[in-house]
Amino acid sequence: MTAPPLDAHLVVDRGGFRLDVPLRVAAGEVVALLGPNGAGKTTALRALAGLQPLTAGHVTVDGVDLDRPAGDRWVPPERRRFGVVFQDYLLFPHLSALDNVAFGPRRQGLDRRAARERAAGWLERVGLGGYARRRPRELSGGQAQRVALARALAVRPRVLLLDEPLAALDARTRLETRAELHRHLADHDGAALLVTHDPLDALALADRLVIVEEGRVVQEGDAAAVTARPRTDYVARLVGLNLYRGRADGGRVRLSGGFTLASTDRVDGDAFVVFPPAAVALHPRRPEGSPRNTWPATVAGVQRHGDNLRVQLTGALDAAADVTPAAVAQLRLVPGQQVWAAVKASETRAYPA
Amino acid sequence: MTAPPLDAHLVVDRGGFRLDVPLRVAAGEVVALLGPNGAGKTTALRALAGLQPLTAGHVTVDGVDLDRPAGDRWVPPERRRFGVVFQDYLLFPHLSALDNVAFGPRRQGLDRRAARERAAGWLERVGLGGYARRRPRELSGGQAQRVALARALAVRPRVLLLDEPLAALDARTRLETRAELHRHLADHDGAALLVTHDPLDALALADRLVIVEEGRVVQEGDAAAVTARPRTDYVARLVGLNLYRGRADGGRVRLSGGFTLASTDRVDGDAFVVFPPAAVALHPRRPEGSPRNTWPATVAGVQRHGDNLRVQLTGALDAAADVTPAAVAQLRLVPGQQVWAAVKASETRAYPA
Amino acid sequence: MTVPADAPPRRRRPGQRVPVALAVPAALGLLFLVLPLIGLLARTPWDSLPQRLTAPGVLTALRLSVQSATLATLLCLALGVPLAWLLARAQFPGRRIVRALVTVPLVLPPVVGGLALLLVFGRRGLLGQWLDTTFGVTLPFTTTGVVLAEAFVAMPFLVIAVEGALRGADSRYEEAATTLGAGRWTTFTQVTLPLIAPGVAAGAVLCWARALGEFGATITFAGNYPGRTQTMPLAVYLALETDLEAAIVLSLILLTVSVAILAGLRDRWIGHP
Amino acid sequence: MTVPADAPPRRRRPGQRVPVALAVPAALGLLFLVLPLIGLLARTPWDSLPQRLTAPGVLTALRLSVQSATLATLLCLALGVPLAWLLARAQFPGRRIVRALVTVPLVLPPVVGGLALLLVFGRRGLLGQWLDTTFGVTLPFTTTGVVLAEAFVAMPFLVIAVEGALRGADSRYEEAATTLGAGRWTTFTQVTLPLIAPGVAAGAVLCWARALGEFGATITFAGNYPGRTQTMPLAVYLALETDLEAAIVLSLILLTVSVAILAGLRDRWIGHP
Amino acid sequence: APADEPAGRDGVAGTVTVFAAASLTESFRTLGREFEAAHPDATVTFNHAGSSALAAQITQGAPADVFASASPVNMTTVADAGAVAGTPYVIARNQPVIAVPKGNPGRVAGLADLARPGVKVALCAEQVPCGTAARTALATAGVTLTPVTLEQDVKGALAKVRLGEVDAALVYRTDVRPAAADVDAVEFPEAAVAVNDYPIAVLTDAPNPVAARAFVELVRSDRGRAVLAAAGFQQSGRG
Ligand SMILES: Nc1ncnc2c1ncn2[C@@H]1O[C@H](COP(=O)(O)OP(=O)(O)OP(=O)(O)O)[C@@H](O)[C@H]1O
Ligand SMILES: Nc1ncnc2c1ncn2[C@@H]1O[C@H](COP(=O)(O)OP(=O)(O)OP(=O)(O)O)[C@@H](O)[C@H]1O
Ligand SMILES: [Mg+2]
Ligand SMILES: [Mg+2]
Repeated sequence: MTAPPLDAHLVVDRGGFRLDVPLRVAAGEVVALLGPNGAGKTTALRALAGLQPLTAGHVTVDGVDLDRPAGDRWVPPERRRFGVVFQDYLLFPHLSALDNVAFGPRRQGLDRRAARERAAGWLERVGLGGYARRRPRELSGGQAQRVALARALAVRPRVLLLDEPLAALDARTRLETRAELHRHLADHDGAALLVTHDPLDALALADRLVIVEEGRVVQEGDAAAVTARPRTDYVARLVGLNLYRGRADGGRVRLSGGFTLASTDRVDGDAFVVFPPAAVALHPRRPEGSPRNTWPATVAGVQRHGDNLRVQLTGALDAAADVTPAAVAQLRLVPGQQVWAAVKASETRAYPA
Repeated sequence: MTAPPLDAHLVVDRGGFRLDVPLRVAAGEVVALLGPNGAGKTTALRALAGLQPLTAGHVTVDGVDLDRPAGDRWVPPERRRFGVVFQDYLLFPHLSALDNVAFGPRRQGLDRRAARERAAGWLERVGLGGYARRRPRELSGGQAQRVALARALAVRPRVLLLDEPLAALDARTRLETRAELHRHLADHDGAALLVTHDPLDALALADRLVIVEEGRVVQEGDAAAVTARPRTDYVARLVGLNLYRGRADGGRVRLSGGFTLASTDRVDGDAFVVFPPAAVALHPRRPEGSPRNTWPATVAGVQRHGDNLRVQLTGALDAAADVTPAAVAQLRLVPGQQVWAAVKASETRAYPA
Repeated sequence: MTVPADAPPRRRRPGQRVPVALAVPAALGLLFLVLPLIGLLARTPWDSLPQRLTAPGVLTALRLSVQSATLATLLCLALGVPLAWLLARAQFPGRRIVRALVTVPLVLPPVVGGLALLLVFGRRGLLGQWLDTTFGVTLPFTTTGVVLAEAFVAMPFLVIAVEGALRGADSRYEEAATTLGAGRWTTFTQVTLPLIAPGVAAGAVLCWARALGEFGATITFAGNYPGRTQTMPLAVYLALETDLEAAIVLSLILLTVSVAILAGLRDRWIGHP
Repeated sequence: MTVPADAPPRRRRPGQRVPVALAVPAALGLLFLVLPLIGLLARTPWDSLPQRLTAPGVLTALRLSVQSATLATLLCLALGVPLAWLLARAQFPGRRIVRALVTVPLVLPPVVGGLALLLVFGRRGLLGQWLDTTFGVTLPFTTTGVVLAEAFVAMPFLVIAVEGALRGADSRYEEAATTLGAGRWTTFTQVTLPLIAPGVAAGAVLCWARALGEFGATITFAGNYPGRTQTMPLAVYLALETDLEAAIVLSLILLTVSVAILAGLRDRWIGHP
Repeated sequence: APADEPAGRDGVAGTVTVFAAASLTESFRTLGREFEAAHPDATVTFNHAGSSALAAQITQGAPADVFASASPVNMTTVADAGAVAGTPYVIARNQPVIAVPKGNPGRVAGLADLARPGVKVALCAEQVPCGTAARTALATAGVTLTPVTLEQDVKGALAKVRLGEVDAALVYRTDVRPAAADVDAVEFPEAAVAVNDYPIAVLTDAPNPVAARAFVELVRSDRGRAVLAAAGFQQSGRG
């Protein structure tokens, strides 16, 4: 089979919002669909699953068109073999957790006993062996989400569509469920699309990231490529970098605001510059010495961030800086405080826009 | 007013599950309620809001009993002035986003215009100014969650109950909404309870953490205390530490499995020992030299974790180790691989159980 | 399950494929409801239609029918929706009995229902006597009596339909409303009612139609005075005495008017929730 | 809004406070439905009850009523639920007209409905003629005829109630079912029907009660022959001609039996979703 | 109250409310118009329904002046309740006939033919006057038969003849007349013993007894008899 399991170009018009996303997923590949709220991720999954008809474009699985408005092709959702975890679970309220999971296998022709056995296995795998007889309303949020995941996986779908399948899980369960999902996806020779807001989930599970903003793909590539060279604010935030755009002239990038950043990378023309918040040093006075990039800034806010504190700065350059609690105390970093920020040219990365 | 805004002892029996949680929240205090899935966090919030009658105990706000089965006291939810963000939002499907948010202010006696104005302000604050006229079904998951947050805040409640209010938000919106919430909570002189699975949320927003497991409080205290001395596996995972329990005799703690860990902290009797994954060094052969704790281990799994990789080890001591990608390649850390693990005694912390 | 590769893709638009197992009984059901109408139409003396339409009393009876059925429906809505709410949402002793009592007028033959109304609201009735002597109000043989008789017969339809809708509705939205400071009444009007609007609409349609077609209780309790209590079904009954065709024509007039009203209202009213 | 500190705490248990604005109309509604029953009971000749109960024919009529109403309800469920689904979920041209046609038997005076049935299924009717010559089947004057007449009159109640329930239901669960490989039929039986069970139950109750009380269409289409087509309402109407007390007693018997059946069924059937 | 209205020249004024059997609708409508023409200050209001329903209404205190019943039984019910002023008069009599579909497909010539196998017959139930009449007639003729239906009123039986659903039905002559297009009447000798009386009476609680008496007089007058006869009723001796 040479056709990729999933090849789609999703064009959907939905009351003012337009989605236009090409997607190709290779056999066994897991693609993470990332993007801010309202970017169109759920819409994309719904279009793939056949719950939202395309305006144009196509959905092709293993070379067969499932939806192609131009060619008047349409295969209904129930004949697509797509497994879907919905963002709001949509567990059948009248069925027990077990029967929710057994629903798909039953539809594949298994008898009640066999379907329930398979369902029980899946519940076990997501750590809910003891909750088989509960109704959805008697489950906690995280329990319900795992049942939804088990329900989608139990049909052994050709294409898996996971809409934030781990969002409601606690840290530990999340790790375990992620590992379980990872195992499953590794064996899976179909296509899998994972929507998530958690970069850790994306990095742990996906082979490739597709970033969608306002209905369009803004960046695409493997984790290393995307994390090294973010191209939008959203991606920069996601991977934890300060991102700026400007015109580069060798080692200097002139930003639109007028400030010029020095970098050890040499590029020419339109370029991005990034540096991590940890690379920003804060000083009470203008620092002397090596850092090539220094500017006066005002503290806009301070928040805990892991063991350190993250300071939001405004000024010539809006940036986030990670500093130790000791530094915060010493510099009296309260909102409104004036400081000097410094970043070494060697800590920045510049690349063409 | 000397009585704390919120003083409760929540005892709820719910079909096999029993919640028994004492809670006190001081004026202006934000308490994060943490715990694994199914621990009873949502149940606790529902009991506080009056949606789930207590079996025993009491809910007291500003010294007034709102629910006390023993004293036959009961104040219905609508007279409690509790603002609730539900885990599944429960936006009114027949009202626009604006009218959903205006619902509470209307009930407080504002006329339609004033209520809508206040609601519009709140929608603006959560970044949804342009979505006022949308019905809940026309909103994305993250948008709906922010409307739910705005709806709860718009009533200026005496007690705020937030059930995972940021779970569906993208990284950037999450930061902004968290900041907005932080601002709001800082001005809030009532009590606030925040349920979350995200330690960052908890650390950024809460003054105190209460950890619930299986319906009971297992640990309680400010962020520093909890992160420094976790007392259950759940908490250890949450703060990212390896945790063990055993009997201490000075600087040595004998674990139940038989292994003995050396620590520079001296305790006696039942004790916990913790060390961070980053403190674990992996070697192809038994390391010589300073590390006092060494043991042979088997790699169970490797996952990306930030810039590093997290290796799950089984053996005499189950532990997580954070190593650099270079180390993984060099040591060929694939599941099943035998390695030696080492932790310096000075990197461990021991404290009484 | 079919693998997509095996399945020849079909024409577009979801929502249009109707499974045979549903389409066939649905078509049969429709046929069963419509065939008799065709039978009637085949028998209708179309040439005499205009003069019958303009016959004196027909329009009066029609107007009276529509008015009194509408008033009865409003009365039923005002009393029946709260009753349905009580049955579905409140806990009180004897709820089972109350629910059973609500179904009484459903199974009481309408003429007996009319008789029962006479026994209570008649001039010599339990309450009627008192109403008469105290307020000088008599209900039987008045248009008000027609409305009462119709409401009595039609109310259970509304109550049961609305109660069904309430039980099917998700009560967690109501919980959310109470945490926002809405009392039970506000919750009811602002949240519950809009959520079950389709159910209430269906109940109101049933109630209105039942009231419009009501005959036995009306003629027994309110009598058959042209212009005052003679509704279309009563006129049809009298026409049947002498003139089958006239009765059919009258029925068709009633039918056309009411179906037109219902069709006009429902598509607008029920809408798409 | 009241600050808790101002509010004197009240007695426990939620769910028990019923706002006056709801309780008063609900109580009025209940009273309105129950008072006439009391009037009837006051008029009932209790001493003659035993002998009337055991009078020949009463039990037969009762059994026939319950049986035919039940069969009619089953027929309505089989045809009416798919029809309701079609109206609520499928898109097809002429849906508005179909929906309007469904309400026809609601507003047709039952006697005329019976006539219409005769015009179609009678010996010389459009279809009846063919049925007679081809299969030797005649429907009028048979128990089958009773079931048909009752089903004709009662089906719209079921269809409209179920359609209302379907429109109120969340169709996203149906979407979830299709992604799991359930076709429309399986989705319908496994997901949709269980979700709207309260609505279907309410519709079936209405349908059954309407069929049980059906008089005009039955006597017109199926006639009145004891043991074959004489249902309780027919017996009641005949008794009314000569003996008010007998009619009241018969009505009360019908009432008691059906209310008992409904009360028994509904609490079990509707349950608490 | 109508009784308080000003009296006309002859004292007949105000509203007179007549409760009359449904089968009298057409005849009484004619008579009502004539009554109003004769007494310009008076209005006649009719309440037409089944005689038994009317009887129930009257005994429950309905404000009626005159009651015209389609059978003596219901008049007796009302009289027994003390609601009748004086004695009822019989204003008309109605004779049973065999109604057959146009062309008489069952070839029914008399009562005996009704018992032939294959002939479907509709009778009225014995609780209603036409049922009693049928029973009497059949007993007199010594015919026993099994009808397919026992109708609650004549109209039901007649409708089934009109639609060809039965081959014959025992109904009244007055009923066949307006249906002449679809139905033929077969007279039979035994009908004489099964004639049904229509009594009329002024009621005790009549709000307008003067006008009530005047209306009853009109019905009983020659003019009244003529109108009733035109509708197919047989004459009755006065009293
Ligand atoms: N039925 C609808 N009508 C109009 N607009 C809609 C409708 N449903 C969604 N939208 C809009 O389409 C956009 C994309 O929504 P979608 O649910 O796909 O976002 P998402 O990427 O899944 O976001 P989230 O991360 O918040 O779940 C949003 O701006 C949303 O408001
Ligand atoms: N109606 C019910 N009947 C019986 N058990 C229930 C019911 N509702 C919840 N439970 C159980 O009570 C426990 C606590 O549930 P709760 O929703 O409070 O958990 P939680 O802490 O909010 O979890 P999560 O983080 O997954 O949302 C769970 O084990 C759940 O299965
Ligand atoms: Mg989404
Ligand atoms: Mg929860």
